[in-house]
Amino acid sequence: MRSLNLLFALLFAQAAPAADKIVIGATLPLTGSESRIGGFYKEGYDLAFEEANKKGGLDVGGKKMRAELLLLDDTSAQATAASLADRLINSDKVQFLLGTYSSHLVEAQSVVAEQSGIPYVNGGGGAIDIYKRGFKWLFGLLAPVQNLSGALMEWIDSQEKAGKLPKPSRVAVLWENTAHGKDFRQGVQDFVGKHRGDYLIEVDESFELNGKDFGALLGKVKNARVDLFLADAHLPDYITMQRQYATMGLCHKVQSYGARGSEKQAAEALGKENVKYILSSVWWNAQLGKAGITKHFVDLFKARYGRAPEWYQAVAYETARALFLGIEQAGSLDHEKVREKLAALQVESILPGGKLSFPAQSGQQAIYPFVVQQNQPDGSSPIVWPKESAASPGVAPNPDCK
Amino acid sequence: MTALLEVRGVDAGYGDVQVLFGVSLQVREGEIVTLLGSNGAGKTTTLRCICGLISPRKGEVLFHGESLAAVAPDHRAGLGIALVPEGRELWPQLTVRENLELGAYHRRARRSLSKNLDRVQALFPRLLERKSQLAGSLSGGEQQMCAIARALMSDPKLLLLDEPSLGLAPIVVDQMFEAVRQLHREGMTLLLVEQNLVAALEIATRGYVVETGRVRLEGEAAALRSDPGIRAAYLGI
Amino acid sequence: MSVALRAEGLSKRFGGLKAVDGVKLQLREGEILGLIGPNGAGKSTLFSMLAGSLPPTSGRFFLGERELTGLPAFRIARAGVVRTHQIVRPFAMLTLIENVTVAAVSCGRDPDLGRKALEFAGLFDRRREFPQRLTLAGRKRLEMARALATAPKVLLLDEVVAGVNPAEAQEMTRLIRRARDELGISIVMTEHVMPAVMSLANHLLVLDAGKLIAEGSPEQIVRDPSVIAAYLGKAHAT
Amino acid sequence: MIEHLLDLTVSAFLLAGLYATMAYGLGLIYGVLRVVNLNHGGMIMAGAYAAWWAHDQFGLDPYLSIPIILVLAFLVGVLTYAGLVRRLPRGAAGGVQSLLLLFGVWLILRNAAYLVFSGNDQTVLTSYSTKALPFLGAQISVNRLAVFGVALVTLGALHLFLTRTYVGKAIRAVAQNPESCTLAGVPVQRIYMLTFGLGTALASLAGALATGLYAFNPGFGATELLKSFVVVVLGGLGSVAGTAVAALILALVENFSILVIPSYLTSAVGFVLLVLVLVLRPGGLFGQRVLG
Amino acid sequence: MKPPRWFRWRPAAIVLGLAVALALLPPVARISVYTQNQLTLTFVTIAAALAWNWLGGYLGQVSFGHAALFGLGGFVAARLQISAHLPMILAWTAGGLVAGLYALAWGHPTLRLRGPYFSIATIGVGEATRLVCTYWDWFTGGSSGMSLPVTAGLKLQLYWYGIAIALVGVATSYWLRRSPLGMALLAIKSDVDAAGDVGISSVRLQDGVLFLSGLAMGICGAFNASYYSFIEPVETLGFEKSISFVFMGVIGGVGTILGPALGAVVFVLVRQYFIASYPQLYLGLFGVLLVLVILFEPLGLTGLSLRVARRFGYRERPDLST
Repeated sequence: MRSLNLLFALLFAQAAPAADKIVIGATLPLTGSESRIGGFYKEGYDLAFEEANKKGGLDVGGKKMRAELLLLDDTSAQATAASLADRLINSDKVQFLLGTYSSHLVEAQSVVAEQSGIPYVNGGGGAIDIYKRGFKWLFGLLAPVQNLSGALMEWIDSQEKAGKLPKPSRVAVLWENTAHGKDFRQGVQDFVGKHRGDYLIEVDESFELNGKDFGALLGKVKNARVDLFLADAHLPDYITMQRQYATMGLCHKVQSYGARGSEKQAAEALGKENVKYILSSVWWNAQLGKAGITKHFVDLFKARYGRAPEWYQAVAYETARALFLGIEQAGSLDHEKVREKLAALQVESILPGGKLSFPAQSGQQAIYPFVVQQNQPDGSSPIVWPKESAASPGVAPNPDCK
Repeated sequence: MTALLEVRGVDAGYGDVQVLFGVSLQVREGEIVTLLGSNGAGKTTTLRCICGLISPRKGEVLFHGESLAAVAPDHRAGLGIALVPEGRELWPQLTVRENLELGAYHRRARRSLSKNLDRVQALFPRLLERKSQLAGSLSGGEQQMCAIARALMSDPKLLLLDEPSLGLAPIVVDQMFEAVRQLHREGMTLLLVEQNLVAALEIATRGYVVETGRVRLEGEAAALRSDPGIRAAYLGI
Repeated sequence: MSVALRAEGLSKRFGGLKAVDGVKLQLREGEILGLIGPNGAGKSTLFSMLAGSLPPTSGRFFLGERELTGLPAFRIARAGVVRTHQIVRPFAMLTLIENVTVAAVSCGRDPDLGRKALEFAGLFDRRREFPQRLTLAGRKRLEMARALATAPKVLLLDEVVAGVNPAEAQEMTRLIRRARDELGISIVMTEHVMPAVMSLANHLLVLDAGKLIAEGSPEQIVRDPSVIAAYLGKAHAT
Repeated sequence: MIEHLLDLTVSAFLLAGLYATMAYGLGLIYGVLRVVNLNHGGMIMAGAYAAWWAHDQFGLDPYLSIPIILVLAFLVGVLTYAGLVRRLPRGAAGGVQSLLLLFGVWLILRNAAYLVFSGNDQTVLTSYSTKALPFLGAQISVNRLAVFGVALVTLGALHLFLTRTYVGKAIRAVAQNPESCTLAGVPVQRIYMLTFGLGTALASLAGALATGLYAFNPGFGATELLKSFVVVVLGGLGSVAGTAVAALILALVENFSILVIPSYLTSAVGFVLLVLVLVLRPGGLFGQRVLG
Repeated sequence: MKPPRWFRWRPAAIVLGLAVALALLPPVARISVYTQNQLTLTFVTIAAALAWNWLGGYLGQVSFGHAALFGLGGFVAARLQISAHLPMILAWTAGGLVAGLYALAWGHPTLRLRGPYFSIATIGVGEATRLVCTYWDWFTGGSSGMSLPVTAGLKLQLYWYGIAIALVGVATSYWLRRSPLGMALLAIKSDVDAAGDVGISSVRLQDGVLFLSGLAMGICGAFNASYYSFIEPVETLGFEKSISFVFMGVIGGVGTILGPALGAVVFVLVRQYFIASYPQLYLGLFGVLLVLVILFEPLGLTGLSLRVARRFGYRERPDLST
């Protein structure tokens, strides 16, 4: 029934790809609740594609081919993300897929790529569950969120060893009940498990994404008289919670909101004095761009957008670049060949640690150190960990606490 | 003498059920007219037509000789038509006083609020005692008094009473009729729908008997009282 | 003659109000029992109790030897006591034939009984129409047909004659009489239209303010002074 | 521990103020019109955006923009009634219809907010956003106190309006028996319109107040609507005292449940309460007492 | 063997013919995989919309919480496949049964509520279910969800299963409406008390329909989990999911036999189109549709098409659509 196909084609499809270009599909939350971050990823993707095409395109077996991004809006809905991936692969006939943002979307979308046998490189899914399924076609550029809290704990541990924090330190872990939050908590628990006697988890509670009132939860934290306040939250919850935190007069020796904390938007919404000394642990930071390709990326980004990149853009840029490298190394558009090259990829990277690979033992999820930043009273957020990248030793305990 | 109220050949009903078939009646100033008939004959429907709660399909209702067709139901109280509906229909969660105050909602009545308040309290002294009680907590008789008082608060020229003695103890019924008589003495014009045929014909000036939506009998109360047709209509003998 | 429906001391209180107060009732098989009384006397409440839609505050009632007190409405209907409603309540979303068939089937009777009931009520020709298209009299007949479709032993007719024109009222009266004489159904009926009750009922009960004030044959009842007082009202006491 | 309990109690009281404001309009509209205003959530969101926009554009303090927002929202409510709700069939059938119709309006409003303001989370930062006052050893947020104060004043004013003015009494009377009102000369349609406007204005007030406490986006209002349902069902329709007590019960239950169940499930408590009350006391915890 | 009274040859032939034609599409017409997948989703959505309609349309009890049943069925089936390695179809059945029982558990007491009260209660049930399931990590995998094994060729298989499920949904819809049972349901919807007075046991019938609706909803949810090879609670059990069933029912025609199926088709197609082209508009569009339907055409698209058909002289049988 060709007419049915035609109907669907009319409704949804675009022109078939020409032979001299590579069409790469992707979805991002461009509208809806995650649209801001989706926009950041788009900036990173766009930059990588522009850069590649400025050189005349990708070098595929000696032939220059332009890379074209076919980007759709998944509105941060899981079923939509999966359906659109299906559409990109089976109707728009894209040759490769880049991933969307946030773990549960990546988890749903990667199934479609796996079933269709098409390389799927994502920079938006950090939950390790995604990579435990033994998928062949899935590559993840976000290091596990466990390592995020792990890096945080390492810095804390260095402070405790230096005698700046009590031993044992009493810990409150508050995590948003999402894949991200669960992994964050796991990271803390793993670390505490390995350092018995140094840390005591006194509060371990989850909360709902976009939960409105944290009064009772923070009351519980207050009542538990902990030293370390470790939370993992999305931006709105971070702002709401930190506001209540400040008005309740809470103060802890160390405070963190996971990957959040240094955003300009948060500082604006909360006031600079209310985000002082908050630690955040992220996949990337513009301060890393002192030399080499990292500096190149930061300069390029600044020239294009007129501001410094955050980790979202960097990861997105690097995700697209990784796929490009895979294609160029394969010298072909053949899915299987590109997949093999991606699996064996070993390249210099803008990511912390300077290297990128998708090791088989982690289910093709990239592993690299996180960078921990800390907000300072002057509004800056220097890197405090790992030591080799640190611009400042960091401050602990919070000197403002009485 | 023109009639205060005239119902002229009215057809009316609910949905596709026609209840009234060309009902005509007149109430002249200062009269008590009673509307008699068995259940379902169309008495209440006639009253609802007069108040505008339903609109006639044919015929018209005239008040002071002018047609009410274009007058919205909530404006008829302002003209001086007040209905005491069957089953009282008070606002149970409002106090007696609030019920009375709201009875005087339209502008003309609001101006003479305190005067009317005194008047109804003189008529039903019991309501004064129950002033701040919720209307829903009153006894049946008190509720009926409250309903009549509420209607009087709108300073009506014509008072329509729908089954005021329904479900009341005999002694309260007596009080009720006494109050009606008192109102009549004060010059009020009344249209009374009543089950208690004997009592109704005793106080009324004239009466109409309706059967299945049509006026069957009409005449002076005294004449009706002795008319055997009434007893037949009611008891089937 | 044996007793079809029997009630003892049936009472219903609503808050402080005794709507029905200790009513004793006996319906003999194949007879029509008229239940009369002024507005608000408690007739409809009594019906609702007998039909199971209102639980009695006290008292019991029986169909033959079987006690029905406390059963839900649908069980009482299936047992063979079915009511009609003063304000007709047809199933608006069903055609006439469906209205009656559903009643027959729900009581475990042959669906064909529905068709017969419709024929009996003279509505068979209009079976595919919806109840809204009928006149009030038509809907009253439908109400009765629907009750008859359940093959009841006892029919409770709540004001089936009131509110229709005289010709229709006569038709209705004829229908009720046929239900008793041809189908052998025992009937309790309340009615405001006196000629109808007087001509139909074998026996009359008079209710006033929830209490039974008189009973007897129609001839006895119309001569009973307490009935006349309740009905036409006493003279105003002045 | 005692300090903790005190903290929980105090914060529950403060929260209850917002809950009551949020819920009152919903109960009022249902009590008088028998219409479930699902667009309540939409108007909460709209109120939040209005306060945010005024602050963002003109630096107007959210508490100062409340009067303007109230007036605008009132007009929106009046238009919604006149343009849409009035066309619905009255009575039981209208109940579900109104639910769906106003849900449609909410979706349109939400979509409009996405188009105009994008899906980004917004917050309002004022000089006192994080200020707090000491109270019995606890810290009380100035904002929360202000919200509580506005809520008290609003509920008090509503109570006076409904019990002392002619129009207020008419609103209560219409809720109990509209036909009697017509007979007494009360313009029932106009009362309906007024009530709908009032309820809508209250929803937007709750939204404007919430900007001081929470970050929000176009999806804001859904949780708030559900909590409003809980309060309305607990407290009866449109009773000021009932609403206040119900809001307090909900806030206390939510706050104190953290002592016995995981924090994540505390918001489920409200929903379970909602269903239980509906099933066990269909008239609401405080009965069907309508307005007063 | 005589077919039951409710059975009609013509609609049965049309529906069956359509099903056979659709089943032959992938091998014969070689439709694209994408088209095939969209059709699969449409089939299961049709079945779910019809199942919602049994309660919302046939009984007039509009549920805003059917995602709870859809999701629960999905989770039970997924959990059984992952942990107990139950075969897919068996797991679906189990998911459906659990969802049906769960529907009875909350529906039996709440069905006594009428009109908006029932709807409000279902919102509460839906949200509470979502929160509890998200919390129950061991059962649902928590907010990160669960992945089912990805098997080759499953999607084509699911295409045919989807047709079968939609077919059963359509047949059940006809049966529930056209059999004596359907008359009883309509009688209950018309007037619960009067229905009791002629011997209709409304409680038992309502419970039965509720169970059926839950069962079908659960199976659809289980199917959905298999289709995506993934299930997580936040969206599967979310309010928006519940709302989508209401949309399909209302837009297609609440209470009509096949209206919700039409609504489902429109929903899937329109949503798919809008989300790809104007993702920011589709919510508002459904809002507008909802308002228009409620105000002008209570029977939705079905009512509209009947109106158009009447314009062209078609006389529908009086019992076709109510």
